[in-house]
Amino acid sequence: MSASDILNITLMQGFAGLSLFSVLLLMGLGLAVIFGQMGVINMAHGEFMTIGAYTIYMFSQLADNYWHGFAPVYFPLAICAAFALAFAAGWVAEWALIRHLYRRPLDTLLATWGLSLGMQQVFRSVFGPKEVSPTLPDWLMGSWSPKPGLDIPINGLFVMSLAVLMTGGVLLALYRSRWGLRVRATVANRQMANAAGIDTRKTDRLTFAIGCGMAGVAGAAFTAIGSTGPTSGSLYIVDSFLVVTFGGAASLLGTVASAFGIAQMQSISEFFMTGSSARVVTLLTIVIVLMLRPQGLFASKVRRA
Amino acid sequence: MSHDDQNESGMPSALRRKLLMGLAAAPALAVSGIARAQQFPTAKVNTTHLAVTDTEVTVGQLHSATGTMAISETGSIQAERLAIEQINAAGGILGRKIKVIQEDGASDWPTFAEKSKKLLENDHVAAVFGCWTSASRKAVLPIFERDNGLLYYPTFYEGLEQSHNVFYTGQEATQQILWGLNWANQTKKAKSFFLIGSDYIWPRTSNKIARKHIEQHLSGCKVVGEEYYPLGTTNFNSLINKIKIAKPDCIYAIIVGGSNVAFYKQLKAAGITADKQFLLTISVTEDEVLGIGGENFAGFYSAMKYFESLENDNNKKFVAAFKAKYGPKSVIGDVTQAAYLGPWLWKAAVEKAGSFDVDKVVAASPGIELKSAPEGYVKIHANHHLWSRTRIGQAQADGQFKVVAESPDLIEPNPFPKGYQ
Amino acid sequence: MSNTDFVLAVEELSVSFDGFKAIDSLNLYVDRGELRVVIGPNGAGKTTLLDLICGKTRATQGSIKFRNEEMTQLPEFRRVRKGIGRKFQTPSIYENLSVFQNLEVSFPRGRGVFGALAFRRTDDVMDRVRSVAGEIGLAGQFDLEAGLLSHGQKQWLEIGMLLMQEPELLMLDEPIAGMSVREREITAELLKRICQNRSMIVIEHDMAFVEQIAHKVTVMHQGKILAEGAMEQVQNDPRVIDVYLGH
Amino acid sequence: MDPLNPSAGVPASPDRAAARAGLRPAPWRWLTTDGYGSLAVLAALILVVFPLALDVFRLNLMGKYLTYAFVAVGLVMAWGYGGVLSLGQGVFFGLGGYCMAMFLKLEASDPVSTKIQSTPGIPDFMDWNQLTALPFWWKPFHSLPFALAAVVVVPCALAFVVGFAMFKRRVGGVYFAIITQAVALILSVLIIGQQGYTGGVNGITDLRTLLGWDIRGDGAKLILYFVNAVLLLVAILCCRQIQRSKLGTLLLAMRDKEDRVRFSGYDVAMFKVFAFCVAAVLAAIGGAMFTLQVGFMSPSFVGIVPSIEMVIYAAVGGRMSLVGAVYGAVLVNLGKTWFSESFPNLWLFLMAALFIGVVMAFPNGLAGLYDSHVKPWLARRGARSAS
Repeated sequence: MSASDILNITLMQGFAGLSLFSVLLLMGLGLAVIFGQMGVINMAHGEFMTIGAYTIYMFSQLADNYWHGFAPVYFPLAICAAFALAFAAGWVAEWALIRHLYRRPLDTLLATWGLSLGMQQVFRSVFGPKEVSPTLPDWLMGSWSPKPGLDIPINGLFVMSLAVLMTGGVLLALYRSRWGLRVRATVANRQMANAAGIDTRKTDRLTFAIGCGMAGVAGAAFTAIGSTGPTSGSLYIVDSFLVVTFGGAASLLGTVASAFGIAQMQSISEFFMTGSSARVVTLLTIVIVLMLRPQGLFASKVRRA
Repeated sequence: MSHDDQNESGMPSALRRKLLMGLAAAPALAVSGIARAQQFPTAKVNTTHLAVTDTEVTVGQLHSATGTMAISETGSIQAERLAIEQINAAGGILGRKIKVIQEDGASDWPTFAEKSKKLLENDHVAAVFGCWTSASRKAVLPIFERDNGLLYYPTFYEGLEQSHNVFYTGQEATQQILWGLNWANQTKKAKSFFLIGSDYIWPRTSNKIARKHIEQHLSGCKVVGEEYYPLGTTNFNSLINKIKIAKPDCIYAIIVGGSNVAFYKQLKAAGITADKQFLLTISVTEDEVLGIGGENFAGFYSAMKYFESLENDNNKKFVAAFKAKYGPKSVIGDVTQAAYLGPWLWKAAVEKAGSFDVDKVVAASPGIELKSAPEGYVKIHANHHLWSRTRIGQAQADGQFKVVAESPDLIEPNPFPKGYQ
Repeated sequence: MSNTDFVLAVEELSVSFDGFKAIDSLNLYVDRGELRVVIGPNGAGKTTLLDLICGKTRATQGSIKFRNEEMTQLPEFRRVRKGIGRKFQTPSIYENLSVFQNLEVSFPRGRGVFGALAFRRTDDVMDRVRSVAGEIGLAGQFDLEAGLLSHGQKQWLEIGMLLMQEPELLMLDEPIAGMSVREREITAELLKRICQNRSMIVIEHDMAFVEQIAHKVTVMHQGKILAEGAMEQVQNDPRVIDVYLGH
Repeated sequence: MDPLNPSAGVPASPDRAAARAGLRPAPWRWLTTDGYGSLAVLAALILVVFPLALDVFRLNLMGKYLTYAFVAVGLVMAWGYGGVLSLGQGVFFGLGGYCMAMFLKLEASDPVSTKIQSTPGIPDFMDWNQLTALPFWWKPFHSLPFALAAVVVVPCALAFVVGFAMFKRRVGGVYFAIITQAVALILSVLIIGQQGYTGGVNGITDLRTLLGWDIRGDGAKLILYFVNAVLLLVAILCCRQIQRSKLGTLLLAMRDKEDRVRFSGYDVAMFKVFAFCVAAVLAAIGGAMFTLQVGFMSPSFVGIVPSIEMVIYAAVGGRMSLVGAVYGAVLVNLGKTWFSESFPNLWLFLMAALFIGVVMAFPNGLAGLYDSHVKPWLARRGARSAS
């Protein structure tokens, strides 16, 4: 095997790590906002992602059946729609369910699990039990080959840029916007925030909905690399939680860091051992680290009240 | 027979129209049915307390309607329904209409066990058409053997099994694998193979057989890689890079479920497309292509005994009936067809035995032929598997397969292949 | 580190939260049988000091010697077993348990898992509960659910729970906060009585009350000790006046 | 907080009931959700009524549900009393079940009945995976005493390690839940991946005899059912003793004011570890009994989904009530079976409604309803009869 081959493989493997990183990050972000900022465990996170995926499917159906010129361009639109739909669903869920359960995190966990079961059945009734495949625009499914033997998946690049965009967006929103201010205030001290005239209930709802919306975007993006079916969400939920907890629920940077760490661990070990054992090694490492640093990598150290 | 029955029944539309016009035909059928029922008194055809009356025989259907496996098992449910309705429309079995009790295995092996117990010990069904994964079959097998039930199992599987109480209407591993590999070697000049699979018994056993065959029976061929990923894995970039290093002539893939979709999408995105790379799989039927997307799988090859696009009259009838019942968009994969065979094989055996008693049906089964099988012609082997042909289909962008090769004659089922274990 | 016969010897103690020094190289010595009152403006670090002594917060540096034994590395429950009792600012009792159970649970026997399993309600337990209940004036309310007690009674109950453990050193954080005048007097009497055979550290703002009970007063400011000594002497200390009135 | 309306926190009322009960028995005491009366009712139900009312098939099904009841009872101890919610009870159920299954499998794969294998005398799935000898760690499972000991010890040890590491570092609540989940995931991936040693996805199937006694026959099923039922009642009694002990009071106290307990000289972490271990052992016993009655063990119990479903049993029954937990486990599974038989496509909705409803409307489950409605009525009756 020639030197250039080795270089190519190294590059592509590095890219593999990066794209897994961005996948995990996309999964985690929405949850990081909900779980990290509000301390709510949303077990239905995966299903909100599925909403996004099915949104893409519906758009692609439109494109196929009614408006063929639409096909190459519908994807970005569909992603916005995915955010909107998931956001709406999240809004409703918060109003109907979550808001009654703050201060009872473990119960929220059970309730949202129930929610996820219900949503799965809804998907099944609406879209049928079989998997569907949105016809994706060709520009998304190809690969970019700067030199022979080196192929960079475009969908990987796409997911990556989306991840960067969303992370940036969230950071900006959290630290530069009124909403972010309200959220952080509410997180820091609910009573105070209330006293300061912040409508914390509304903030909660908005936060939750935004988190779900981001899940929707992630799900939409994953149609480019994964499957779309009633139970697709269940493929993601655990990883999402591990990313968030591993990073330290409180901090977004933690989420980024842990997504990166896990991704590298996974893809490197995958390269040197078989997939199954790689999976186990990664999970074990995560659990052990969590046992040593229960609050995650980036726990902020404050006086225990 | 009532009006709706006919509409329900998936008979070719021409035939149905005829029946609809002259309802006379229906009573005629029914009458002859009753006549035959008297010809086979219940006391004679059912000496083992099965759920058989003078006018009805009850069978069970046990698949996953919910859970992750529903994706795959729905096709089988539909095909078995179709077959049973057609049988009923044609007068039933020994003059008795088939009544179906459907149970949901919910993609959960223990539930399969529970439901099979219920069907056998509670409902005393004469036969069960069901299961899809090996795990669910393994879970119910002891129950069928204890209660001496009768199971028709539709999925191609790893073999290494043969039960008095089970008929395997799909292919066992060697039937599906060996001829396909020979073809890959002779026609496609493949010398180096990269074996990949989801991490459970069927892919592992199948790859084991494949490896043995490649290394011992195909001259100058070698396996350059063998990899397994947990069920539900959605990221295959590392694997794809390993494949790029190994540069195999042939990727031999046995990945299932959601992973399947992820794998082929990422394969395409990594620049490994049919025009550059030869890939042969035994785990992708028309059903899976639905999820993967025809454009992402186009050009790759599948080794199956059945493809929806098969050119023969049986299949034309079958496909027409299926689509008439389940809509023009519905697709038919290998397992769906195999599931469709179940009720017909059972009917043939019962009529040959002149009894519903399991032991008699089992005894009568070996040698039974089905000339009307969509896949062509099948025959039950003494080892409860089917003689069948193996075909190679090349996937088209529209999600259909173009049959490019077909084994010259029926391949004998060999669930315990010597030298391959 | 000095070898002392003090009950409590705190030396060069510091703790910082993300850079902010809540306690800054502080020294404090408490005698046997002494009732020490710690005063100081809010944020002076009084509560943090108690937290450090009982182990709720870990010291960044310095030493805490209790009966000449280093405490800084011990987990909370060990320090308690050594004889350090601590009452929190807000009454912290088991609202859902009866007064009796609140006291019984605090009885220093069967503290291990299996000890607790084997624990039986023997006479000595009953006697102790009765006597303590009498001490804190709740003898009549054994079966009452603690959550239903008045604020003052809750405070007393918590003190009682500490007495059950017969601590060598008893630390009270604002024991009379939110009490009526009458209740304050009773509490003062109670404290005087129970400090007969033990040392106590009390954080308090109410000067009248402090005057009633204090043997010695320590004034804290910005994590340091500003002044220490008898009440009137401290009251006339210009720095203290400055701290209290200056801003 | 208003002293007249203490802690609006979820399981307040049963606490108080239990707490008061600890001292002054009320006239209707015998029928409270945790009184001996309710236990007697339960015993009568599962020892007399069910066996008389149900045919062997249904009874065997009921036996299966009762094995889940072990898990639910364990969760009452860990979650209801200990305040630690484990989403990994499937792990312990599975470990218990597998320890039992390994013994039975070895007995089932004697050289004679496995003679068609290329290596007779080892479990069939090992043979399929080209194992030519029994792995060393399987060998001890030839002995029943060892297997039985393992059923209890292995899960308990794992629970101790995990619990100790977590609780000593004050990890609780959500983090603990998620970590137990990760453990569940790891174990299922391991079992499925290492199929040569574990049977993989299929699990360990086709178990036949226990020391030569065919466990598949109707008679055996009947006996196993009663063994299971009695074990369950004993387990409940033990847990009741724990609750009645000072340890039980402390657990309640911890859920109210953990720091107070800590500063009364108790090592809070160890108490939580204990509660967690109890839950683990109970789950394991349930798993072992499951293997015996159903005749196989598979990784589909170890995963996350079943583990969470097990929590709902306890939630439905009432997270504070041992007896309630049993009803919870039985009812949820009955509902599941019935619904999936009658409306295959609706039962997911039912489960969803169950999860949400129980959490939102009846946080204390059936026991809560009983306490708030039936008991006061009994109380009035009791009072009237007294006067």
